[in-house]
Amino acid sequence: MTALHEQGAGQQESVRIGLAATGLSKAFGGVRAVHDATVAFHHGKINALIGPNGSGKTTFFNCVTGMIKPDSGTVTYYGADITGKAPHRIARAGVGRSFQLCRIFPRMTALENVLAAVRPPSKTRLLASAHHHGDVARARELLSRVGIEHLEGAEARALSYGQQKLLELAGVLMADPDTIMLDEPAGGVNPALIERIAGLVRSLNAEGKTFIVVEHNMELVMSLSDHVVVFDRGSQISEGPPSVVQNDPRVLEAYLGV
Amino acid sequence: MTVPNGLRITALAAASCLALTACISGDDQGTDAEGGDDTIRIGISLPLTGDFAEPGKGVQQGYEAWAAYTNENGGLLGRDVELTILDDQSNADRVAADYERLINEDGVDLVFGPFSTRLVIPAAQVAQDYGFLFVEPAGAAPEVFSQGFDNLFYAAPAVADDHYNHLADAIEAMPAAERPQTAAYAAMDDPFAMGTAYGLKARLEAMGVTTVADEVYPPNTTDFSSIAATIASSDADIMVGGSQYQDAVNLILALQQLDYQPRMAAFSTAPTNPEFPEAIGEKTEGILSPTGYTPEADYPSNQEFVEFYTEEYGTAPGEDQANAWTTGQVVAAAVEAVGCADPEPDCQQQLIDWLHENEVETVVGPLSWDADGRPEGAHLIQQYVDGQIRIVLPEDAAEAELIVEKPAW
Amino acid sequence: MPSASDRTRGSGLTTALKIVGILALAAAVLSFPSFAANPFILSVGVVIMSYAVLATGWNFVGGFTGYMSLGHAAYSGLGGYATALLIIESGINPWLALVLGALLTAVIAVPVGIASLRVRGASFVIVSIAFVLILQLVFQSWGEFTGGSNGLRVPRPFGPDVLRPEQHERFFYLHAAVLAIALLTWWLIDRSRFGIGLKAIREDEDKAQALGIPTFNYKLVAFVVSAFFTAVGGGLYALWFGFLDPIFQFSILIGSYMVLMSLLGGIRSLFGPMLGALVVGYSVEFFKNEYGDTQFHLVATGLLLGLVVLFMPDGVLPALAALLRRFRPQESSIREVTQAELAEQRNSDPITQGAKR
Amino acid sequence: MSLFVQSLVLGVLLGGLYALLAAGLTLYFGVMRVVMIAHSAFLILAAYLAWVFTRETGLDPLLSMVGTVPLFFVVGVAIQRLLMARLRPATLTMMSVLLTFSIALVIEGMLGWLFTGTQRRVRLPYGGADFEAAGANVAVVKLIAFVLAALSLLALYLLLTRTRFGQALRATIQHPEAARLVGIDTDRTAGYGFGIGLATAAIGGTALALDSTIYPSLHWHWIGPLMAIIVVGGLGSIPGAAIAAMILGIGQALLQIPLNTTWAQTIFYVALFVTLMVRPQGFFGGRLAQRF
Repeated sequence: MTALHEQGAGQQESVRIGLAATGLSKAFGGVRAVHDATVAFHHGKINALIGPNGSGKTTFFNCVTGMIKPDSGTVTYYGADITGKAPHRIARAGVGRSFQLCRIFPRMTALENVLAAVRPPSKTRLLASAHHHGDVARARELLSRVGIEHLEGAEARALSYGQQKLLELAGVLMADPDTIMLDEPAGGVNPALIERIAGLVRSLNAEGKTFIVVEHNMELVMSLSDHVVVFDRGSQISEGPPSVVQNDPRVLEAYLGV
Repeated sequence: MTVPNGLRITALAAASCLALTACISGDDQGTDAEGGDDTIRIGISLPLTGDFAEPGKGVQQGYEAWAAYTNENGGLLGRDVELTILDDQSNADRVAADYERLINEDGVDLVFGPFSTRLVIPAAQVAQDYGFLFVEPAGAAPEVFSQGFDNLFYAAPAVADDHYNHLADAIEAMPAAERPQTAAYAAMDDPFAMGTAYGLKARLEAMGVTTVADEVYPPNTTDFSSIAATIASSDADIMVGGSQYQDAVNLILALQQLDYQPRMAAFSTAPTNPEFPEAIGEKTEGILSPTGYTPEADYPSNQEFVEFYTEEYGTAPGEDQANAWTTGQVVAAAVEAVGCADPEPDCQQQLIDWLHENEVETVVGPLSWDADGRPEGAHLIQQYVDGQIRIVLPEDAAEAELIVEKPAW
Repeated sequence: MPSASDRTRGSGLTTALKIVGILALAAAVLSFPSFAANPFILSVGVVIMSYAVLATGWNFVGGFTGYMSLGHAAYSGLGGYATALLIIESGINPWLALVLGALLTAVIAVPVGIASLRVRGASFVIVSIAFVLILQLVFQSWGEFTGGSNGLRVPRPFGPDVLRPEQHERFFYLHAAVLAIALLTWWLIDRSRFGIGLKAIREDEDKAQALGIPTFNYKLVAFVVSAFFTAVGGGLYALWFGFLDPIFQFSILIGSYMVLMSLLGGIRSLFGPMLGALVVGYSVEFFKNEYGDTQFHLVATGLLLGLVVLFMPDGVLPALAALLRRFRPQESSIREVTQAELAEQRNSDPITQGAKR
Repeated sequence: MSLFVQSLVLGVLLGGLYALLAAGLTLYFGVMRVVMIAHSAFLILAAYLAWVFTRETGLDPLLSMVGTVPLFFVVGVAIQRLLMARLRPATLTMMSVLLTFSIALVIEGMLGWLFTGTQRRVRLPYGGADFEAAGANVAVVKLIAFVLAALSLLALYLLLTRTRFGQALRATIQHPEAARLVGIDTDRTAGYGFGIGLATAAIGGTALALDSTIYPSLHWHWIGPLMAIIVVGGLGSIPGAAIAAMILGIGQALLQIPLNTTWAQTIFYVALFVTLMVRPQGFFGGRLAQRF
């Protein structure tokens, strides 16, 4: 028991913090969506962000990725202040994200969807053909990695919802982020696909990608994640390994709604 | 997927491109009656819809009355005249396209001018390029005559700047002490309206009348309260408006709302409109206005015109109708004198040359032009006297005595 | 859905077809003046070409980014006035003035773009309309410089010995050349990384930004390029028409024609706006010819625009093309089936075979 | 001095009308994120209806509101439910602009078709009447228009702050998802919001008809300043719109003393550009404006 505890403590000390927020707040009118949230996500891990409906997870995501300007507080990425920076700057700093209800470019082909995330090596290369050889090869590779390479010529809106989710993930990967934030990756997809997505996350994590996953599917969260952050009423109420969080009375209280 | 789509659109575009040529010309060949040698075809573009629609219709009536009258009286060179009138929608792009079409597509023998200064210049350009004589019933602004058109003639007694000349003469004739000392000007930002007010302004300033307010407002102005406030606070002796119709009504109402009482008030165009007294609440007494035409004028052709027109339309003709009729008279005089009416450059040039050298008797009096097509006359000055609009200046044409001190409005 | 291999296999043929199509289109356009029965038809052709240039110019921002500018008349008007004033005030060569005027307009478009593109759609639309209205006021009021409401005569680029019909012909080819350059530029952007980024913005701006696309910069560049080509179109038209008047240059109606033409033809396709220009330009003439004088053109424009927005936001022609596409595979499969059936019939119907013999 | 006072009074009277109309325009934006280009076209339509009413019956144009206000409310609800609601949310802002723009063109075209482009003005026995107050002349018609606008704004304010419907409307404006969660039928609320917005156009149009010439294309003359006002005031903010309207209305009237009418009008556009450059969310606005 002590040994185990010590091991845990040692692990904590060696933890490197990637994306982090301090005292982050955001209110809409009178509604405090995120309130004084201080959160730290671990480098190289699969982090999960959970919490009951309306606990401010998506707003938190949006604040962190620059989609919404927070009212107060700071966001750092490996120590650098990125608070209130434009979303594309945060993206270019290495943070990729998916959206809650899966956002793709509906009238572009699957291949183009992925190619849109290419960063031109320089401004002068901006006018080079989008169907650049190397880019296309990489895009196809990613499409085949998520398992939809046979659909590259189809318009994205013609894909099934699950396929769109995979496509979105391929797009995020194309930009080669270090940290990948997924907003409900398992929402609305069938169990087989959930397994496939989980497998992808695990293998990508093994290749060194840090994940931050908002998810309602507890089974998935517990099996997938290394570190869990629990949100309620706009701020963090608990954090730790899945097994610890699972038994935290505050978490139970929040979920059962006492 | 996109490839065949683009291809199809390309093909479609190519096909329609060809079809366009066929269709427009095909359609028009039908309307283009080739054997028109027994009639003289006259092409006109008028603003029958859009912002200038109202005066445009007046001009149309004048043209149609003239054509009917001419045909009843033996036509031109023994041939009937036939008008082709197109609608330019009060739009400069359209007016040019219309004349382009009248000359090339419809093959008219002569053209008459459109209405409104804003449309005259683009139209005159087309006529000039094809060597056509261009006599126009509206387009009095000085700018029209400074463009170097040698084919253009304005069929009215005076250009805008000279409209108030008789009034200026009358004021100049007063003893210096009785003259107004200060003047306020308000002009619509329109070449014609501004021309009238600034013509008088130049004369008054030359005789030492101080300008205390000088306001220019865009044609779309609807709220005149601020302009009126400036004029009222200047308390000028004479108020000069370079106006069309509704703006003058609005301005007068706004001035009334501020209780401003000038000693003299002159407005162009609006007071000659029959609806004017009712619009400003019958407080018209003493308001001055220049006019290029009066049905009462005793020029030889005028009585026939008034009679014929009244019979056709049930009312006496107004200035727009008279200017259109005058245009017809001017062109007819040239055609009869030269003896030709066809689109050949030779004939058109002879018509132009003839007008440069001769005087024409019209319903607005004898007209002659300088090299740029400016008529060399002045407008009559009318005034509301005992509730009726009467000619007060010049004295030899006066129907009533000039009221120098305007009663309160 | 064509797979990758399909595409490469078919690409040789489609490229060839495409080239043939474009050559045919070019030939049709270039031979138009010789088909035109008289100078009037030719002048209508010039107007339609001018519409095509303006609509294609509009489509650099409208088609790529999905930002619908209702006030693009501002840039055609500025192009026209800049060209005219440069010639009048400094006496430079008219063609140089045209290019400089368009560049100047593009420079003016930069702050306007910054003001209107930093935030999302609504401000852009508001500014686009406001900018036309403000320019109309300014050009009307600033009489000593712009000619104000008297209008401005534009000096002719060709000498007096070039007669009007010949002018029409020259300007027709000039417009065609500008259109070709605009289309080429559109095509280059369309296939580039920049273009794919712009299209991503059109599809979903948040998503595009989250993928790291600097959306504001991209939009601004597209907007300025659009202003440039629209200004070239406006300048060229001014040189041809020879007269500028603020109320006609900076008119909301011209801007809405650009939108209507592009939407009709399809804002996502290269030739869409041009085709829309052809349809609108032709129908304007046609209706005037057939039905004569009504004030109905505004109502018709409005109704058409409303219907397109409600029912065919991708454009009428793309909608028709999609309809055709939907029928086509069915058609071919029906044909296959019938052929198979016929073959079967032939083999299994000895009676008819016998009867035939 | 007296010119200054006079201009100030005129500015306040004008600002009141701007405030009412801008409130309507910003309301649409609040409830639906729609820039309603046709707002001022409906304004002119109402003015024409008042003019026709007076011409036909000889009664005071103010009485036409008995018919036009309910009519416009219904039309507003219908536009929202039948047209705006059909548009895809992803492209709502752009497509709604095009749609309302086309409505504006249709109204302008129909007015031109029916009544020609001639300028019209309601003839009132008290059209030129005035009284003097604090060294300034106040025109009776302008005062009536101002009082009408002020009363309508007050009614709108009370409706929004004191009624259940007002609460629902404000909740819809602030956070539609949250409003739906607490059981507000946001679609219906948005429809009514649209109706109320259009009803302000009916009142404004009648007020306008009292003391102004009307013609079909006049609405462009109004939509520019109104759009500038709602941006300066912060999109979606009704108090912001009212304050901005008052300030810019007075500014316009005062600027007319040193400048001419045309240049004075540019104050709206200058304010618009400055706002977008310096503070795109507007000077009095809430969060809505940030992203639009």
